[in-house]
Amino acid sequence: MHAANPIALDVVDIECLRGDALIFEHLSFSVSAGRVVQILGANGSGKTSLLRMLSGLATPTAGDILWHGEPIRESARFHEQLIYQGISVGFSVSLTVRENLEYALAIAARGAQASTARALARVGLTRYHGTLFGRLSSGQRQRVALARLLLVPAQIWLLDEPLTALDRAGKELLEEMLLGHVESSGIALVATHQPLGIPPGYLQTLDMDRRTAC
Amino acid sequence: MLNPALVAPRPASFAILRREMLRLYRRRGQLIQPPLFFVLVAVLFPFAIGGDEHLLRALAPATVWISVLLATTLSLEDIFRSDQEDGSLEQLVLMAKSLPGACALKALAHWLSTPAPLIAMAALMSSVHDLEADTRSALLISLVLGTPVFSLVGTIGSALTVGVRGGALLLALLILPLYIPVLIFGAGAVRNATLSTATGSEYFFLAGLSVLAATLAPFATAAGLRARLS
Amino acid sequence: MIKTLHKYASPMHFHAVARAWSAPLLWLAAALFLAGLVGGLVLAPADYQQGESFRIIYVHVPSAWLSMFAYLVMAGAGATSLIWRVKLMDAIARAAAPLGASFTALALATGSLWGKPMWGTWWVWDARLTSELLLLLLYLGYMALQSAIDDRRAAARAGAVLAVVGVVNIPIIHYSVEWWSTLHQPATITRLGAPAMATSMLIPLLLMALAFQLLFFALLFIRVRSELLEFEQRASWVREILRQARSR
Amino acid sequence: MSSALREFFAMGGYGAFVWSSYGLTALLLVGNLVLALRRERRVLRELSMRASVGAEHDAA
Repeated sequence: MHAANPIALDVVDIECLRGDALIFEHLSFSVSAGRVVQILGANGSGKTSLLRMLSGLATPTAGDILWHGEPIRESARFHEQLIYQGISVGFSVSLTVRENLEYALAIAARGAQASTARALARVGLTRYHGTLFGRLSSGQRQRVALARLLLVPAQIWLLDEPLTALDRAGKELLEEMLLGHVESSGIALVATHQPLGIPPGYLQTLDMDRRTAC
Repeated sequence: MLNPALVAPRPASFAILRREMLRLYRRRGQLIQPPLFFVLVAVLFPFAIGGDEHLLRALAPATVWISVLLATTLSLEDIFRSDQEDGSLEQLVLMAKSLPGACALKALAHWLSTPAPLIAMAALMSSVHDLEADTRSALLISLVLGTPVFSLVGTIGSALTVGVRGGALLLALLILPLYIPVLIFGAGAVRNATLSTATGSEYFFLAGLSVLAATLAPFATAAGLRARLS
Repeated sequence: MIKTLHKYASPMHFHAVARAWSAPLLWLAAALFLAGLVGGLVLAPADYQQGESFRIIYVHVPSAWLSMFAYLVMAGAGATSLIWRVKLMDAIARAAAPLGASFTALALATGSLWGKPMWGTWWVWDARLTSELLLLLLYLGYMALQSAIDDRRAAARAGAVLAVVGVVNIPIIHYSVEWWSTLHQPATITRLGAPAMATSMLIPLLLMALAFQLLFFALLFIRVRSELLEFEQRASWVREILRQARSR
Repeated sequence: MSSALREFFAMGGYGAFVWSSYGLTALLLVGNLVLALRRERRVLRELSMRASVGAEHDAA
């Protein structure tokens, strides 16, 4: 077990309501730097809601989420270190792959000068740089999302079902990227049912069902 | 009085505008729809009012302004709808350095995609109908000064109703009362021009409303987006 | 100061205050209504110009005032909830909207009833009435937005943005309608203005205004109570209230 | 006495307008009160039903 780094992300007793339906309550866990958290749970158990709360898009109806002790709502540092990838990966269908990636890089404006060509090469989509995003298969779309992870520097990755349409090579690529990310003391929270090939030392699991039951 | 938050770092704001223009270019076939809709609505009025040339000429300012207002209102829903569907709205809210700045650029892109072609069409139509020179110039000046409010306030409504079922009708209910001052001063300016009484005061009001909308609306749009996505 | 403010802003505490105060407020408002009605309908002399129809002023002016006051409450509560995320304010804003809408409708109806003898028609594009009509549209827009969004908290936040945008626009709408109505309104139509008031006419107006205001707060308290129960339905204090309600 | 009363209701010929204004006001204010109180009762009933269902669910 690696030396326990200081707690980076601390989720304290949060509750999630959708309308009047309780999704989960009294959910607490903490993540130290250099960890991948695999979020398991049945459909509707709140995996996506949890990730949206961690991203700051949604606010928990109770409890708090702290980044290095500071509530994420007030922490600009947290948001500058974050990438959130929802189930719909967030690229415009009427723009080409390269235009989408250049746009994502530009609006984040995190000073990275990485080249989209190299990122596309790494995810094996070089030939598709000029293709409209709308014409890609869902597997290729998730690969473009992986290219964004390579391009936009971020210490925190929030990935919602990033593997669903990826083939075996794609899955291995993501696992390789995740390993590289946590080895440079990054944090990743990944909602997926598929087993992640991450060495146990770096892997932490959070089962949404077991938590709400107790 | 340049609002710092609005001047997002140059590359980001340029990238947002570039993206909107690219998307506009990619569906340039649809660019003709607002002007066509405008002509269609404008053509309806004579059928309703009757062929009396004098009456139609007197009502020309109202016809043009109401047609522009309706055509703009109908196009507002598209500002955020496709972004919300493909998830890029979430990326914009999370990643944009200055969300109000991005919303201001979204409103600018909408103005270029709908009101601008409408003003061109209005100019064309008013020359076809050979309105007097000063009426035509009053019409174009008032449209240019007033329609930014349509886009800016419309973007707030579009943000508040993104992803809502029956959003277009709700959007119209939310923003039409806010469009009425522009309609009053816009059509008023043209009407005064036809009666050749002193215009000018209306232009100042229209310009004032546009400047107020330009500085405040983006912040309301940003808050609206965060509220809708929460 | 913030600490005490926070204590009062807690939903549980406000619910208790609202429950305690609504009945006395209602009784006080009823008493003031009685005094105002006697003063306004019986004691006050008829207006030399408008005759007895001026007595409609005693319901029109207070409801017109409350139609504006309720929107200010909505926008103030909305802005507070947007800036400091105070849950109570969401409940107050949502509770104030239907009240504001009904007072606006009342102001419109009594205004048109008051104007009918003078104008000969039920509706004239008088600046004040037109502004009230647009204010009613703002309320209806707010309430439509609330019902279109399922999640109560997200609806309240979106409504807060709309209320703040609305309150910025109200003076603009009012001024442009004034400018517009002076253009086309022939001088003959006397504007809907309150006539010069003798004190015996003025006192009932103040009594009625106070009665309306207290009634507004009482109604607001009652509505806020049910909003708070819905917002905080999982909280222990709500379960306690439900338990008491069930045992009664 | 009755002529004074009749005169009072006539309101100098404006009786229709004055009394309909006041009637409308009374209707609206009392209506608001009744609706508000009835809504509170409905909310209490709904929530306690939902809470008791919740209670059985937790107990089961």
